[in-house]
Amino acid sequence: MDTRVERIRSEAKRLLESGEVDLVIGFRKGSIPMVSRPWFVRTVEDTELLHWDGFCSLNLCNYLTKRKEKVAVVAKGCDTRSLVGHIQENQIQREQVLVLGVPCEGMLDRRALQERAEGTEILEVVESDGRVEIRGRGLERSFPRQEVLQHCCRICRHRNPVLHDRLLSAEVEEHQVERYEDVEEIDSQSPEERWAYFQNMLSPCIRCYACRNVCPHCYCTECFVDCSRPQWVGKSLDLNDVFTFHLFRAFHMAGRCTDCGSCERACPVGIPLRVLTRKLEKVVSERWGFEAGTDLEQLPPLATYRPDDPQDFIK
Amino acid sequence: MGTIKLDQKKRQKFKELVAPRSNLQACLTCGTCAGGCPVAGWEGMDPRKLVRMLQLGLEDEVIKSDWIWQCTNCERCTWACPMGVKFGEIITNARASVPREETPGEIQKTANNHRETMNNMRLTVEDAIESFEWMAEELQEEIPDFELPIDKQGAEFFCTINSKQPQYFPMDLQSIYKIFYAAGADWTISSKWWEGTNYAIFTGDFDTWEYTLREQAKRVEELGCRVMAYTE
Amino acid sequence: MSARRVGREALKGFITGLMEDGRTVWGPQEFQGSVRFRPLKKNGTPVLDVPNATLSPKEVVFPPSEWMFLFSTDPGREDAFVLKEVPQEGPEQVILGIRPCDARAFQILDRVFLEQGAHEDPYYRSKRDRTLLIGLGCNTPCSTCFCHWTGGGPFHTEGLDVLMTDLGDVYLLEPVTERGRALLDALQLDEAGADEVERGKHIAEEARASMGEAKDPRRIKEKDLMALFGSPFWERAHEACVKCGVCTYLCPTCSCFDIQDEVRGACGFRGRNWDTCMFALTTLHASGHNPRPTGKERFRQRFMHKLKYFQDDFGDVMCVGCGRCVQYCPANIDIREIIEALSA
Amino acid sequence: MEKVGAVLVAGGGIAGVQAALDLAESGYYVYLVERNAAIGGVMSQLDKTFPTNDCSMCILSPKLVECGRHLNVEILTLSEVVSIQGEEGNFQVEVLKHPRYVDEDKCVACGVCAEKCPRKVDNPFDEGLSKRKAIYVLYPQAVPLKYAIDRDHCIYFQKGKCRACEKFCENKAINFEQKEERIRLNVGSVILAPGFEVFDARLITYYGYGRFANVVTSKEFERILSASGPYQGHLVRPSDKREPERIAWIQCVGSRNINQCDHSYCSAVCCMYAIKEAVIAKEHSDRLLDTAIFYMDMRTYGKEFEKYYNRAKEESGVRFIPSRIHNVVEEPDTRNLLIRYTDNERQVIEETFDMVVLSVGLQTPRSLIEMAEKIGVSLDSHGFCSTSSFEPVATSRPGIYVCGAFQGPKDIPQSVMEASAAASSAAATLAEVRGTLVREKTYPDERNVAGEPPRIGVFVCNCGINIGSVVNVPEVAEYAATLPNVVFVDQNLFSCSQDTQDRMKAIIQEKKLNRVVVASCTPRTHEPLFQETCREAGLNKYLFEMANIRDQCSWVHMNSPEAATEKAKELVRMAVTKAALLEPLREVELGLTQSALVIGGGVAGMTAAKELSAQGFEVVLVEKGDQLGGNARFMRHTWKDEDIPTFLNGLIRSVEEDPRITVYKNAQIKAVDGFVGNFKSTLVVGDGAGEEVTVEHGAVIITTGARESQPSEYGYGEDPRIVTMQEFDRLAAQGDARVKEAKTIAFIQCVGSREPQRPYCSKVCCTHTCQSAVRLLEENPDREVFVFYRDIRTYGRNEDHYKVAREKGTLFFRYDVEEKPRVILEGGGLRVEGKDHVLGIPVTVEPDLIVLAAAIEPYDNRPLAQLYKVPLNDEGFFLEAHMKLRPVDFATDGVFLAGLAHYPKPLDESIAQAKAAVGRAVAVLATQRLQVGGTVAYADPTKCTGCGVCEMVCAYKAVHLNSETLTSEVNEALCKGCGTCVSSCRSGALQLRGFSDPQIFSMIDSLSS
Amino acid sequence: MEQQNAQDWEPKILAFLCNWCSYAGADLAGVSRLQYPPNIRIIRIPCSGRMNPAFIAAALRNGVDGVLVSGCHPGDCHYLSGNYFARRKFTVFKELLEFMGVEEGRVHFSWVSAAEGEKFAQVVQEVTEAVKALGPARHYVKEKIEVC
Repeated sequence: MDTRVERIRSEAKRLLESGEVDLVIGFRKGSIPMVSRPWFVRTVEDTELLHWDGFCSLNLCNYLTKRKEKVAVVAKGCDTRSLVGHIQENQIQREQVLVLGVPCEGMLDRRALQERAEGTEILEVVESDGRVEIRGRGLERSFPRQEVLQHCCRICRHRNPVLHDRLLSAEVEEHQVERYEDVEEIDSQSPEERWAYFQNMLSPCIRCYACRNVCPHCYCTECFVDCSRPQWVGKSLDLNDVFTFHLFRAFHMAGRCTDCGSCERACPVGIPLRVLTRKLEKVVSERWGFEAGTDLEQLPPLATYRPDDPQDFIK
Repeated sequence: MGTIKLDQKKRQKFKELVAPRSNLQACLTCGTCAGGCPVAGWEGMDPRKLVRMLQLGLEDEVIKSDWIWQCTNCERCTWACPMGVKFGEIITNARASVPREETPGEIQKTANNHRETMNNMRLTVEDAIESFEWMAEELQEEIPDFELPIDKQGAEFFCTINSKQPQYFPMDLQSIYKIFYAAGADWTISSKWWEGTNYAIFTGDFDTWEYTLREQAKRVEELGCRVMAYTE
Repeated sequence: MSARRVGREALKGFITGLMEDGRTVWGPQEFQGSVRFRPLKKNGTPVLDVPNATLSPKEVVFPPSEWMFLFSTDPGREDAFVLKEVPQEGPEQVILGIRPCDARAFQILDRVFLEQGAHEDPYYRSKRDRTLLIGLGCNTPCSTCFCHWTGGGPFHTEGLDVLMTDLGDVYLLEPVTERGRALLDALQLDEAGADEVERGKHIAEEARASMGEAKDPRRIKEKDLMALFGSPFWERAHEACVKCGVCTYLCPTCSCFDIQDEVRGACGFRGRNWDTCMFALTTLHASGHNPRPTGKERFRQRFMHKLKYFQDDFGDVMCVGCGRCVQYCPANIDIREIIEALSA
Repeated sequence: MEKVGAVLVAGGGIAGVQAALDLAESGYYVYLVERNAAIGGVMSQLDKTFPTNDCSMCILSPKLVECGRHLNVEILTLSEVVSIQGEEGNFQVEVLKHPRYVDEDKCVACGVCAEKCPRKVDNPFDEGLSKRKAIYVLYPQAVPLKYAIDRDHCIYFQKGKCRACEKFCENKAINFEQKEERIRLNVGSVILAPGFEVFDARLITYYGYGRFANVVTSKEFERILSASGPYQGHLVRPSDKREPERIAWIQCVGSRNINQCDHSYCSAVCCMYAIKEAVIAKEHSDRLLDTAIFYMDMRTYGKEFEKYYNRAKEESGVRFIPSRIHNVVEEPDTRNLLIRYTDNERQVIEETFDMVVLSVGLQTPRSLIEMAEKIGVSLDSHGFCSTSSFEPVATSRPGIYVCGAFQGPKDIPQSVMEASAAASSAAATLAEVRGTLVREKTYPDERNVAGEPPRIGVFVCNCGINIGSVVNVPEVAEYAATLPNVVFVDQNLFSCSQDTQDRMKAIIQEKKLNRVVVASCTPRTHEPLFQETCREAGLNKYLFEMANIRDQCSWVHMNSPEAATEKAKELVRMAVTKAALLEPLREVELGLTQSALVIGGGVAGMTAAKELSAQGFEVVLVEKGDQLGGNARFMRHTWKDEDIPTFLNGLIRSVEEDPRITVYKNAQIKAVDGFVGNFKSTLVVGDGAGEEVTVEHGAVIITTGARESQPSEYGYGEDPRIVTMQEFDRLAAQGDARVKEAKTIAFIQCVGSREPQRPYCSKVCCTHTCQSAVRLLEENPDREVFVFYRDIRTYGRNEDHYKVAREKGTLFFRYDVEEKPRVILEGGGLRVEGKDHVLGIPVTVEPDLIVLAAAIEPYDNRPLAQLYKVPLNDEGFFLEAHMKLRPVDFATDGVFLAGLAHYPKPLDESIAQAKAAVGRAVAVLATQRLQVGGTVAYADPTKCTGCGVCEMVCAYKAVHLNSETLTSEVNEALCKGCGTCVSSCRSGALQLRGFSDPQIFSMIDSLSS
Repeated sequence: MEQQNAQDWEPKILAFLCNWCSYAGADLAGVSRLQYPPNIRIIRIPCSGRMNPAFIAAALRNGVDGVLVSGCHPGDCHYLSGNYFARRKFTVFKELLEFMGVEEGRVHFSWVSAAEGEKFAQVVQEVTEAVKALGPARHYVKEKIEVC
């Protein structure tokens, strides 16, 4: 068994036995292949089901807010960045959460694997030594892990937890990968092309709001699209309204999004939404040297300023 | 100059000598003087530095330097100095501190001439008067009723002459005559102590300066003139 | 019964035939990153090889958003703010390649929108009446499929007008309803051979057999409502759910909608958009009170509605076992486990 | 004699305006007497202000408007004080009011008169660089915004005919018959804030000012830079309007000069304004502008000044050349200017500039010197009003106070500080008659319009012909009538005239209007007037909206009347749409605790406590140590050579004996609750656990001081003969042999100041050193005193100390921070090795005593800053609300500061600042009730997610996260209504009353429909 | 009406001006009788900090051809720092809007002080010209439907 799984279980057990925490949030194996289920452990027995694999991509920060009890959470790099955001935005107290950091080698992309199965349903995935093997009826193929990572993981620069109380395995190497190739590609196009690109990209949207709801940082009681006074975004599938929703969803994520990929994974119709949030990630980084969720002391970029901020666009 | 050790006694000397009258201590080291000095920059001359050296007690170095002789006594520095430091005073005092035999060039000799012959060029009274009158005669061709008043008792203006004029540039005398004539002034040229320049000022030879001036003043009084006119 | 056949290569012609008389033919198509039922273009082919479309063709008869009324906001007009119905006419349409589970879902929707006596929904009615369903049986049901739990099966014909079976080189077309038969007759297709019909049966049986044992959610009907409602089970069951609502938006049986007015310039619209019980806003009262204040209540509502209330009201579960919610749930909430738990 | 609850403020510059506002706010009626046709003073002429680069007019104008509107400030323009009779508490002041020849009640500043006036004259506001008409407003934002006739240039007055202005004035406001008036005012106190004039640069003949077109004064340069100046902010030189490429500033023109003028003092502001002008000029210039400042000592001694200087050097690339300039030569062909100077290394350098700016000094005008004599106020040798360090705003005549540059050359914040201090002093003498002469307006009860459908009345104004001649007003009115909810439309000739106001009032009542829209001019000047009318008609004033169809239509689209009319219609439609959504806003009155807390028992704290007590308020004074007195306990003499111990003992005694002052020593603040008017602070008194005391107070003044830092260089701590300045003072006072017997003394300046770790000037050391040198040499003329310095910063009249120190033989050696002097301890002796900055050669001194000018550093102010929610600057000093105009306020209402906790400063400035803090605090305390609300933000707890971004962006700490509910709450008493929190709130939980999202969206929507 | 003559077409521009600087700058332009194109409509807001980018979106969607937002120069904010926060929001919003295909030149930002009447007029001139050059708003305009 993966030593990480053992560490998670033993650490969880210890924490619960000692009464240090009331609850450990981690993952257990899912009921179907290629998805792990968030697992809420309150008893020592339940720790046995704790699990870790390449499908633990869900951002567990979603479960931390508005809790009373003391919680331990199993967290990857991106999860801890969200946690930093949550602490800054008062959604959780630092003292309340014990972070079991798991350096992450990247999570696997279900869609990419499915594509590689060429129509055969994948019934089992085996990970070992940097390779991933998929199995199904009459199917047995294996790939280097790197090839089938989620896009957000492929370009991740913070695989190691930025914040933790325990580190459950050795830190992995961080890479200064190029994060914005697709953004730059779009940037280089003409306004007409860009407009067409996004109209096309957003046209399948069914306004299910899964992208919003699954995002750990979208926690408004009333989202701007749901606001009826004033109702300035229509709620229908009118593409202009759809566009506006996505424009402002992304805007509200400026300087907050940690690119955990939840939104894109949750989108049932497969819209590559992260290009918007990463565009803004690029802006806040280039303009103000800001990187979301990496520093508890640093105020969110729209909640602070420097008198000499760049302002070349202002007459 | 090496390191200056700020020795109290050494500085004391200049404090007493020059400082009280020259406002030297008020110097702001601001550089106004240097910016306006026409010889600043020539062989390192810098009135600001000169003053500073004196402040620091480097009197001997100042006295030995060429700077004090490069000064033209034009007083542009004094004029603009915000603290009213009197550079002329300082320079002249410095020059006075130089042994006479060490003064540069001919100036001390000229001052001595003045003292000894009543003019810088050692002209005799006769030679001088001859020159004056010659030019007057020349002028009469142009202005027939011009008359040269020599030693005129009671004239209002006592006209001085630079000895270079009778000696080398006699035509300049005519210019002087014309001005007095045109002004209709009551004037005179004295046969003695008419010298209009005084090199003793430049050499710091206070003694000669005083002597020559007093003699000239005496002559003015003898003639009963009221105004001395310097034509330099 | 007169089963027909269409050779794989003749599918295009078959579809062209369906389009005659101005019929719109909806079929599963790649649409950006998903498979959706879209009107087929002339000479377009549907994607029939994928297990099931991302969204069920529910959107054909119950679109995510539709306008119901128009009104003018120009105070100068006499009819200012008077609602006017948006005309509901439209062409005849065929949904080609709908899976049996999704077709059964139409029948569930019918109960909500049509079988409510005086409260019949004219918008749904109009579209439903002019829509024929040509279903495609499922040769290899997925591991997430559980249609057989809910009274369906991979080749169930309930709700279909025509059942289509992929025999490899040939599609077998068997009429289910009179309308279906009339359609096939009109298209003058070749009769299928008896062996082909036989092969179809065999495929259907194999498919059913591959699906394993069914667990019957109908046992839940027998349970005491209040006991279920108050069960401590919900407390833990909902914990992993992030209330994203994907399950309901993808569900072929979910029918919640929200009515909104919108104004553009001097023109106002009243329309409806899909809604979901998973959102707090759905039940938020104007007073600020929310009868389902937390995720737990909303989570419970979804399953109680599908598995208990609907059964109590209509005798059937509001689930056709299509497995979309299981497949797409980011937190792996598996309705099958809920069914098992509630029926235990 | 009976005291009078009114004060006369002479001078309408920033100091006078501040004093007037403070007094009016704290219960006194104010006559503000101004010589010019409008208030504003020199500050209104400036472009930007250092060190924040604030637009001068932008920050000044709101104060002027406030002054102009204040019910208890009466502005007398074109007026001057002639005589003052009587005594403290009851003066009779005679004011000479020159005729304006324009009826102020009738003039609506439409500007037609000036347009028609045929006579052009040099515009003094632009320092003569532009022209204006003989009928004029001083500047476009003038208060009062009324025209005036310049009699000396008016053709009618000079030649007996013309009267063009009169013919064209629709309002019949021109009155050639006006005569000079002599007005007698009865006031309890007088504040002199007459300001300064700049030195006449013509007197320094060698710089060529007045002869060379491209030699300008710094004040002219301000106008050249100003966007509203003669060249519209386009940086060009006067001779050929060409953009300069090289500009030189010459410092100390008319300052620090006893030869060409009699100004031995330093004008205190020129270094900073020259740097600012150079920086701004560079910003203005498209090309790489070369700027060079020729100076003697860069005197950037104020708060944030040194950093500004460093940025100018390092980031902007301004050149600083330490050389005073002898003369300027104009090149006749190019009119460029040649400057020759020496620098120590390269000797004589010649540079040509396109422009030369003379940094002219400040002086008291002749007329003021005469006035001072007449009213019996004594002046110092420099012509500035003489004051004591202990009473820095009191003149020699009791009851008459002074502030601003008349007291001595100074910058704006110092002037503002003194203004508040003077106001406080005046208020203190008149405490018992506070509130006796102020006016208060009463209004009818507000009509409840809740539930009524909007009934909007629209009034469209012609503004004489200002609007009507371009915009088709009848058409706009007709159109307005078709808009939803509009039930009444009217057209006015002048909406703002008194008769129209009366009519509007009647119509509002008669037609039962519940919303009013006026389409006329700008709300910035006229909204309060119309709101007032609404109130008088029983309507909540927030049910009013304006459409600006003059400034935004008729005046700017004169040549397209149709487009202007269309636009006017749309602006009216937008206003009407918003009006329908307007809601009556409530302004709530809160009671307040009329007492204050002063934290810190140094001179500033004690002064504040005494002053508060004198004004009649209870005070709690908290001192963390076991005795009062602070740093003053170690000081001997003020800079005016007054004896500090005597003063200090008196002050301590009077504080301790004052029945209104409660002193807690060994006490610290532990917890703070509440907000302006209603603070509750918990003190811990005594050591260890201590006793807890809760104090309720309406305002708090922080005067926690600062301390001398411990040097870490120059052998400090290694030899008892190396001491800090404060130690030196103590040793000298004790008669210690180390001082008494020292023959040779060396001072080293900037020890720990102006260094990366403390990038500020400690301000007081240079003067203290010079003064000490003088004393040492006076005690024993045989002594030798040496000073190693970076810039001697004896600003203002302190320059005299520097001068005397030099005259007495002190030798000053300038050093670079890269090449500091070294202190060497060898064989029991001390040696300082340095370099002579003029000769460039090493010097050594063997002193008996070395005095280090150790930096002043703040205490750890963070806990207090957190408790009162006030900010600190990078160095740990408290950061005031605005470095220019609110030097003693914090952005957080009700919290004030003074003394060294703000920045290093000498005793007199601390005292002035303490008094100023009291002046500002009393403006709060004296009101008795706080009006809060109106245009403020509010938070909807059901939508709030508690993310706290609102709290992070609020500059006023008006929003805070309730730690219980985890939702935001807006404190209406603190909110200023900017709406930054509102637009930062993602969840829409925050809204701004009067500018809510629905209201703004409705305007946007209405534009397109 | 789609194919309007480019010469006849006049853009509609909406400006949001802060009360203390830019609105005052506009007033000064008025007082100084500086002439600028009449295409602009002004909404007064207390501070550029109040500016919600949603207002810009709403304006564009409503068919406004160009938007100008103007506030106090850095350091001049009447509310101390509202314009600094606004600047950050604008930076992000402008980048995003243009990234998503709204043409550069539809939305403008400026700092105009109370003393800069001339600058205000010039900014309006520039913005009007820039928007004119782009032609009528196309991308982000919400389709208008004529009622029945």
